[in-house]
Order: sequence, then structure tokens, then C-alpha cells
Amino acid sequence: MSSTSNLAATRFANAEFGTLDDFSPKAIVILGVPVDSPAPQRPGTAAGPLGLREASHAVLQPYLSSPSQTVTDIETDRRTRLRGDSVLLDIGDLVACNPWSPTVSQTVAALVGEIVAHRAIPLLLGGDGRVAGALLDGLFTEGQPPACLVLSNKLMPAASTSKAPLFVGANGLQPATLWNACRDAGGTILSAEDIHANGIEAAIDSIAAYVRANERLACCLDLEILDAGHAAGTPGINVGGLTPEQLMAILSGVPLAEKLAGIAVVNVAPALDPRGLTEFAAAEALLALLGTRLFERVAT
Amino acid sequence: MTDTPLSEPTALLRSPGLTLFDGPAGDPATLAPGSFGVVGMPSDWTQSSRLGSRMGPRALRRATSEWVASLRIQNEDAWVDPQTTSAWRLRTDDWLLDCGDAHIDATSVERTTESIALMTEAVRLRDAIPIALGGDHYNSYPACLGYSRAFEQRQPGKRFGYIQIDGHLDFADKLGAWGTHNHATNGRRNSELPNIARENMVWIGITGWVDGGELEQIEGMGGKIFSSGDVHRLGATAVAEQALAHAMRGCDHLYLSIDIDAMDAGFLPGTGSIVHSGITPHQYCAILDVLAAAPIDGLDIAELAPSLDPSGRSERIAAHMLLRVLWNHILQPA
Amino acid sequence: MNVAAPIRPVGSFFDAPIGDLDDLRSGTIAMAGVYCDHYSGGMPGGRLAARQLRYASSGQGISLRTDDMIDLGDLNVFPLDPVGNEAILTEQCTRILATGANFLALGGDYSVSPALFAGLRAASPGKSIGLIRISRRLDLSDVFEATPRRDTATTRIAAQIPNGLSNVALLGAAGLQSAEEYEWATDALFAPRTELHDVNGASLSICRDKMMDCCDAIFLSVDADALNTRISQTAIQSDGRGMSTERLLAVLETLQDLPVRVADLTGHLPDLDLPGQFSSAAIAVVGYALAEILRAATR
Amino acid sequence: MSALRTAPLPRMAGDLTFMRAKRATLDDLRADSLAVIGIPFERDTIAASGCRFGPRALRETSVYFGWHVNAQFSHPVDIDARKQISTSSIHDRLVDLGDVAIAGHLPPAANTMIQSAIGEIHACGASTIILGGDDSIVAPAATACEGSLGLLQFGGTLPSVDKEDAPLGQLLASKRLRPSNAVVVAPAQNPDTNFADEFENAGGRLLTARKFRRLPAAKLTGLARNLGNSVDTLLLHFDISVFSAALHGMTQTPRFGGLTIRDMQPALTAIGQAPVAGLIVTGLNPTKNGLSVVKTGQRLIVTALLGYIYGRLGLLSSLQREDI
Repeated sequence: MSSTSNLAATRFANAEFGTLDDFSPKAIVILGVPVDSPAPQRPGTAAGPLGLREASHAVLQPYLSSPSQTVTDIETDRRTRLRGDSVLLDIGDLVACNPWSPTVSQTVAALVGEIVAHRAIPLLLGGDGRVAGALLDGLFTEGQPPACLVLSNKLMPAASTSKAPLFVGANGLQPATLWNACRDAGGTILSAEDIHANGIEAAIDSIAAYVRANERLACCLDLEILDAGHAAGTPGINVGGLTPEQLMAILSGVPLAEKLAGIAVVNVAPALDPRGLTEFAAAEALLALLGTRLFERVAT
Repeated sequence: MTDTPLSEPTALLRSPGLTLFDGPAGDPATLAPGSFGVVGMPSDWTQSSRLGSRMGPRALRRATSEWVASLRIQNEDAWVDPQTTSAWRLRTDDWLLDCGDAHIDATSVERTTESIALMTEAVRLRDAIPIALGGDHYNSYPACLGYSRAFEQRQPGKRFGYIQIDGHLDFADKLGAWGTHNHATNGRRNSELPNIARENMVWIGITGWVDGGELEQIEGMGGKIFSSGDVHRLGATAVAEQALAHAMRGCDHLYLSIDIDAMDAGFLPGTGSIVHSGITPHQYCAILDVLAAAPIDGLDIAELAPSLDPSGRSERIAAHMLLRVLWNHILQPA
Repeated sequence: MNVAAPIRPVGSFFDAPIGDLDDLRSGTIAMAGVYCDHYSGGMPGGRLAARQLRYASSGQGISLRTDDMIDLGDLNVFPLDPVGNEAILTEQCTRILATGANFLALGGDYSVSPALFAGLRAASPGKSIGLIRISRRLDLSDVFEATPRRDTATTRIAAQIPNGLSNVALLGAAGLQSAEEYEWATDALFAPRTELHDVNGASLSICRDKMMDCCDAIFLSVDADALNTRISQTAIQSDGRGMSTERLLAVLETLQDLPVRVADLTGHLPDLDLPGQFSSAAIAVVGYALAEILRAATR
Repeated sequence: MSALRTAPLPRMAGDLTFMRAKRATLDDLRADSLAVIGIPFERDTIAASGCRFGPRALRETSVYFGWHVNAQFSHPVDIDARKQISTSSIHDRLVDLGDVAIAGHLPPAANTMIQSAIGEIHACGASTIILGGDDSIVAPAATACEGSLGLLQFGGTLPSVDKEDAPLGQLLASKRLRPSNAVVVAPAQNPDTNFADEFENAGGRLLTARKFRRLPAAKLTGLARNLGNSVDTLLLHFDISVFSAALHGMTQTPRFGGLTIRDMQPALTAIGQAPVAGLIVTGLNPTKNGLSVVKTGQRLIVTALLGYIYGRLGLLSSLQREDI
């Protein structure tokens, strides 16, 4: 990984750029799905993949500017290093995914299936929430569908009917049919208010218990989980949602990385947030989610 | 896309223009008792700082209608609130009537004041509840003035309680060259209304350094101030509960004035006079959730200046504030 | 003074010295900002013109002659009291002119010119005074409301002059005007924008020569809406065909010999943003051209 | 003096000196003056361009707090702490010198100008509030000061391979500053491991936002006072990146988990009571992505500075507060 390369074609977290033939087992394969949100007042998720890639560099800056790619957390004195072996492969963006259609959705699901068939982990950069649905479609075609962990302010249709999903961060009115479907599927809903009222530690405990109970996890990270006041770059507006600090605490406090079957990051619309906080929060959260797959501890 | 029943072509149409929560528009004279009457106050001529709140009423109407549309488009019968796990549906009766904007005269505070007061008075005289949309916070005074006049006619000899959520006291007698009637004096002018319970006046969210003289006057008359620090220290819910208890002493009616600028400007920059209160959207909502159960029969929301927030979130957060305080009217249990 | 440290004071117009009435004398060009945008209808925002013009014209390392100029700061205004506002603007203008200085007022709306003109009239007893107004509009309405609004700006000034419109030159009018106002304008000296394309043309020189003949003291009022809206945002509806800055400067150049004692520059609505200097920089150039006319008039 | 104006102006009108302080020249400075000076300068970089508008933005915002010149205002009270102050002495001691006339100069010449201006102010014995500018103004301003140097840095960058121009790195490399005289609070990013080791082993102190929040005000004053007593000149470098980006967003790279105004204002009040020779504000980019209308960054900085100024001028006194 070069510390100085700053190519016009930005890759997520300085991943290798490659094609479907370059898969190595256990790699995380990044696919951008720049589909725009149908929200009439606040479009802009088509720019999500690029925004996420750019922001990932800002988040990694301390690593990239260190000769050994090692940083010290001065809070804990803990040292971490970016893994030298190539664990990320960016295969670029899916072209012609606007307007979204069943065909596009099937294409995304098929690509997910192919990545999984190579024993790699798909990481989809959305795009709006439908990208997460396509990820789940692709993952559910195999024999042993993974459990669904959804970080979002709203219940996701595709995940609601999966087996015993966990929704984190629900806030605002939810369609009763989805709510009931989720309950019928044995799902659990940890609302934003639960987290505000009971504290982040309690939330981490219950999410960690869910992670422990499942072998493999599909993780959907919808940036609308964040409070609109903190991160405005989303099509929908979530008032009273999680703070970026709360989201980060969850993702770095729960040992998800080794159980990931697939990831989708959706609803990042950079142009709606002139402060750039939303894509920054998304990139920071995503890197925390990838955790030990991307970073390794270094003895002090 | 949603399937709209073509057998009812009128379902494809809506009346032109924007209304609050996409409700019907009409004359205050047609208001049903117990409903809400919306009065727009698109004036920022009495704002001494950053301009733009004259676009507030339109932005509030746009953002609240956007919220209603986002529910309607999904063709659901009922909705569950994850916070309480209770189920709700949108009210379908005419709980609200948007009466349009009061006439604003940039060159005459007196005429603007009377024009707004006339509308809120007319709304309240129909036994309806005025929701006055600012505009800068000065417009709270004419809105409350009309409310006070109607109150005197409907409940002669009685007095009403008052809560102002705000980053600032707005209790100056005069503001320099701006004189006595502007966005720094509305709290003071309201306190001079004959039937307000002055000793019940409460401020929530005051931030930073305030004028010591104004502080002494407020506390001298028995009023109460909860600072933003109090919100952090005691909790938003506890502050709102204590504020409500203070405001309702010996009163059955409450006037609520919401200045959106009590929220930290980092989260809500689209307002004229910003403060860094540290009050988050979640805390602000928690305050409003308590007040939603109060006997509010007069309400204003002020200082939304959408053009000052390029992210567009300020108007939507402000719309959400209205939703939270009017929750039990917009929605009904499913 | 210590060793000359490279420090300059916080911005003034054109980096001119900052002072007060005591610093004014005959031959000085006194400058002041006008924080005022309540009284002309349309959009507010002109209140910040003075601030942005100071930003745009100071600290840029441009050397202009400023030794005979004084920045007086901003004039007193009362944003919510039209009568009091007009009175205090008039009084301040009179006091400035009483020192013998000429006066340049920068920023504000269309209520400023009639109030300042009244100051010139009070400071010029027995003199024949006149108005040159460069504006896209005629503002000759006779529909008076209780408070000064923009479409009566010229009417209000003409009403102060014994000779009425015959001492008034209206330059740069363009686009649609009310039929009544257009008819009344025939009583004034008149050079519409179409006739300013050639600054050596007949209309402009007739206006200039007649003003020179009939006036001892002239008020020169420039409305930013005469300019193309790509250059300056103004309060009333936009006009993409307005004059370029160069054209306006050329027109002003022809007015150098006139006895102009007061000039104002109104109608400019700057953006709020700090570096948004493009329009204000252009307007500041116009402002300095006005200062040069005032300077020439003192010779 | 015959004054043109007879009544107060609207707030945003008139002479935009810092907090409506008196204008002054070097000749007016006294040993107890608190002199505000702007350095509208930034490195010639495209991506981050805009910090040069910082002094202007800070002055504009500060006008709101100029109540010591407002006859209609009685006296300010901190509504949380119920602390009141008498502002009558502010006007004698807080003065605005203007800006270093730096427009159009390239770094070497600019550095010389900064050094010369700051050096002359400090030679008068006055302490300074320097409005930047990006952090490239810190090293020349510090170099201008007499004798041994102490540095308290809030936020801001740390030296690393591609951050050789971090002011702390420059001052350490030039031996102008000894690591043991430097304290860094809540830097904008986690440090490169090599630097952190070297710096801390040599006696430098790195405090995270969380550790800093746990320090009581008295301890902070003590820390600043001890540092001030062990050096000839104590400087405070206050970069906007010390604040959580959720509160402003007006820096080049956002960061979460920074300090809030509720941390910074009491801290600066406490530190202001130590013998600080100069406070340097950097990093505000009021033009970032059209955020100039939002103005939250300048408001954060000026609100925090208010605490510093009151602390520095010794104006705070306690007022009894009724418990709620």
C-alpha cells in the first residue's frame, strides 16, 4: 500500500484496484453501487461511493502518514497498524444502475453471489437503502443465510423477514406491517431511544450477545441512523438519532469483523452535508466495523 | 411508486400552495372549535442580526408537508413509534386549518404587530388554537398579544402561563437603535400583557452571558430560568417537568413560544442568532414531549432561517419540533 | 512611534484614515456607511453593503490616494423608525457639509438619498441645487405611502428643489417603466441607458452642460441596479442587460467637472459570505470614482 | 471631540474591531494591555484556502459580545455559573491593533513581518490575542518572543512525515521549544507512534480530550502557571480543531469526539489567570464549502475567548446562585 499515491481514481482506503479475477480468499471486495435515492426532496446518494472512498483517506490519514503505518491512541496507549497484506480489493462502481430496476437489483445480487462464491466478503458502497436489499438477496441465495444486523433508523423490508434480525437505532414512525413482520420473524428492535435512555454500554452488551449467538452476519449500515443535526448528508432526516460517537462506540465495541458475511453502507449523500461530516462518519464507522480485518494490534 | 386509485381523480390533486402539515387552507372564520389555526408571520424586519427568517413560514410548511407525504406515500394503515412501541395513524379529520400569512409591513412595526395580533385573536376567538409561524422572534409578541386579547374576552379576569424555549432571554426593554419592539424585547413585551401570569413565566435553554439587569427583573417578578447547563445537569425531561409545574401554578392555560435557536447551532445553524448551548435535537425533543401533554392553547415557533443552512436540515428539524409538540393532535392511536 | 511595524488598522473604505467631524475641513472627502434596508420594499440585505465595501476596498495592497479622505464610520440610523431615521440622516449630512467637506455615503436603500438631499439643501442656503441620479428606474411615482419607498425616491428629492425636475438629470433608465412616470420624466433632463452607450453622445452632454449651468451644488446618486445584475445583486427584480462597470465608470468620468458636493451609492445587496467580494469589489471601484468626482469638485 | 453620531448603532454596523475594543497603535500599549492583532495569512494551498478570512470573521462575530460599550446593557452574568463581571475596565485594557499587513506576501517575507509585529507588541509588555490565519503563523509568532518558550497547544496538528510543517514540529526541530515545556491537549488526530514516543520520553505531555475533561479548573490553572513560571514566555495555541466537528464543521478535516464549548470556556478562563503572554487562534476557515453563512466556528472560538479575556483581565467574581 503506497502512502503517497493520490490517484484521480480514488479507491476505498487505498485498496488494491482490480477485477473479479483478482479475488483472494478472505479478501474484502468493494463494489460501489451509485444508485440515487428516490426521495424527491433530497437526492444525492449516487455520489455516496465516491464520498465514502474520499472520506476513508481522511480517516486513515494518521496511518498513511506514518512510515510504519502505525498509530498510537493517546487515550489508551494502544497501537494499531494497517495490515500490510492486501485485504481490500476495490473493483469499482457498477455502471448504469440508475434508474434502479429489478434487473439492476438482480445484477447486484449476482455480483454479491459471485464474490461470496470466491470466499470473499462483499462490501457494497451505496447508493440508497435498496442496495442493502440487493446485498441481502445475494447473500440469502446460499445454503446457510447469515443473520442480519441492521444499523438504521428504520426497519428494512428485506431484513424484516429474515430469520431473527437485529435492528439497532430505530427512530420515528415505522410501518406497522413491517414492525409486526419483524416481530413474527423473531427479530429484536433496539431503538435509538433505548440507547439514549439506557446508555451505550447496555446497547453494546446486547449487540455483542447477538453477534456471539450467530456464526455469520450480514451488516447493513444506513447513515440515516445518525441524528440529522450531527450528520445532515442523508436523504431522510432523523431527529433524535444516534450521535456519530455513539455509532462509533457500538462498532468498535462489538467484535463483528471476523463474522462478517457482507456489508452494505447506504444513504450517504455528500452534497447534502456541506460540512462533510456524514461521509466522514460513514468512513470512520466502516473502518471500525472492518476492525481486525484491516488493523492489527502492535505490542507497545 | 404508489398506486393511486384512478377511480377518484381528485385524489391526484391537491390545492395549490403550501400549508402546514399539508392541511386544508381557509379563513379563520371557518375554524372548528378545538382545532388549530395556522398564522404565518413572514417577517424578519425586527431581527437585528442575520436575516432570513422571513422565509421560515414557507420552509416550515414545506418541511411538515414533506413529512406527511413521506407517510402517505407508503399506503400504511398504522405506524409504530419505536420510542413507546405504541401504534398511531394520521388524523384524517380537519384538525388544522392554515389561515395563511398575516400582512407584513416592513416599514411599520405597529401595522405588522396589529395585523398578526388580529389573526391570532380571530383564531382563538373561534375556540381554536393559534400556531404562529415566524419570522424572527419579535413576532411572538404580536402572536401572544392577539392570544391575550382573545383570552381576556373568553376568560375575563383569568391569567395564562407562559414558557419560552430560547437561547436568549429576549427581555431587553430596548435594543439600541432598534428601540422597544424587536427580536430582543419580545419576552419583555409579553411580560407586560395584562393577563399573563408574570410570576409563572419560564425560560428554558438560556445560554452564555446574559444581561444581569434583565436576570434580576425576571427573578424579581418570580419568573424562572432554566439554562442550557440545567438541561445538561438535570436532564431535559426533568427541566421541562419543573418548568411546566412553575408555569401552570394557578393557571389552566399555557402559551408556548418556541425559539429554535435554543438548540446548539452546530446541530441547527439555520437561525438568526446562534448559540452553542450543547442542546441536542434529542434533548430538545425530550423537552417538547413533556410539553405536548400540557394545556397549550397558544403557540409560536420562530427564528427558522432556512437560507442560512445549506444542508437543509434546520427546516426539517424545526418541522420535527412542531410534530413533537403537536404529536397528540396530528396522530391518533391506532 | 516604535520601529514601523507592518500593522494596518481594521478596514476602512479604501484604507483611508478613520476620523470624526473634527477631522473634516474644506476639501476633505468625508465617507460614511449607511446601515439601512428597511425602507424601500423588496429584499433586505443592503444594510451590509458598507461592511462588504470596506472589506472589498481595504487591505488589498492597492494604493489609492486617500490623504484627503476620512472614513467617519457608519451613520446613525433607526431601523424601525422611518421618520426618526430620515431626520437623523438629514442632520448628519448637514453637519458633515457644514465643515466644508464633501460627502460620500456608501450603502443603504432608496430612502437614504432623499434624506441626505435634505441635508445638502439645509447646508446650501440660497444656492441652486440639483440632482443627478443614475438608476435603472425613474422612481417618479406620486403614490405616497406613510413611509419612504423606493419608487418615490426621485419624486421626494424633486419636491425639495424650487425648480423641481428641471434641476434633475435622470441617467441610465431602462426597461419597463410606468407610463405616468415616463411622462413626468420629460420634465427632467433624461438620458436612458440606450443613449449612454456612447459617452460622447448628445444626451449625456446636454444633461451635463445644463446641470453645470443651473446648479451651484449637485447631489450625485448612483443606484447599483443600473449595473448588470451579474455584477451587483439589487433589491428589485434583476436585469441582465444593465450597464457594465466600465460603462458606468465612463459615464462618471464625464461628470468630473460638476460641482458635486454629495454622492451616494445605494441599492447594493452584498452576499453575506466573507470572501464573496466580486460584486462588492466592483461596487467599491464605482465608489472610488464617486470620491474622485467629489475631489475634482473641490478644485 | 465633536462626534458625528449621537445614538447607538445597530449591532452589525460600524467599526468592526474585536468586541468593539478601542483601536490602538503600538504607542498606546501598556504592560497590562491585552492587544488583539489579526494575521490574515495562510499557506498557499488550494484545498484548505480560506483561513485568511479568519480575523475578519472573528471580529464580526465578536461584536455581539461588545456589551461593555453598550450603555443599555447593565452587566453580563454567566447564566450557568451565575458569575457576574464588571466590564468597566475592559475598554481600557482590551485594544485592537488591526492586522499585520500581510496581503500578497509569500511565506518568507510574511514570517519576517509576523515576527516583527509580534516582537514589537511583546516588547511593550502587552499580552496578545492573535487571530489567524492557519497554523503556519504559530512558529514565526513564537519565534518573535523573548527567552525560553512554553507552549500549550489545544487541538491542531502534530508532527509526522507529511506534517513537517506542524508548528510544534518546527519549534521542536529549531530547538526554540523544549519538549518538557510543551503540553498538547486534544490534538486533531492520533499521533504517529515515533513522534509520540520521542515527545513523551523527552518530557512532553499529550492529553486526550477525555483526560483533559477530567482535570479540575484549579489544576489547569496550576498546570499553566507552573509552565508559565518555568519559562520566559508562555504561549497558548488554540486551533479550532480542538472542538468536535459536529459543532462547526469549519476545518479541513472533521473530527468527532473533540471538546465542546462547555469544556473550553472554563478551561480558558482558568488558564487565562496564569501569566500567558499570547494566545494564537488558528484554523478557522470561514469560507469552507459555503459555510460562511453558518458562522458556527467563529462563534465557538469567540465564546471560548470571552472566558479567556475575562480570566486574563481578572474580572470574574462569584454570585450566589439559588439551587434549582
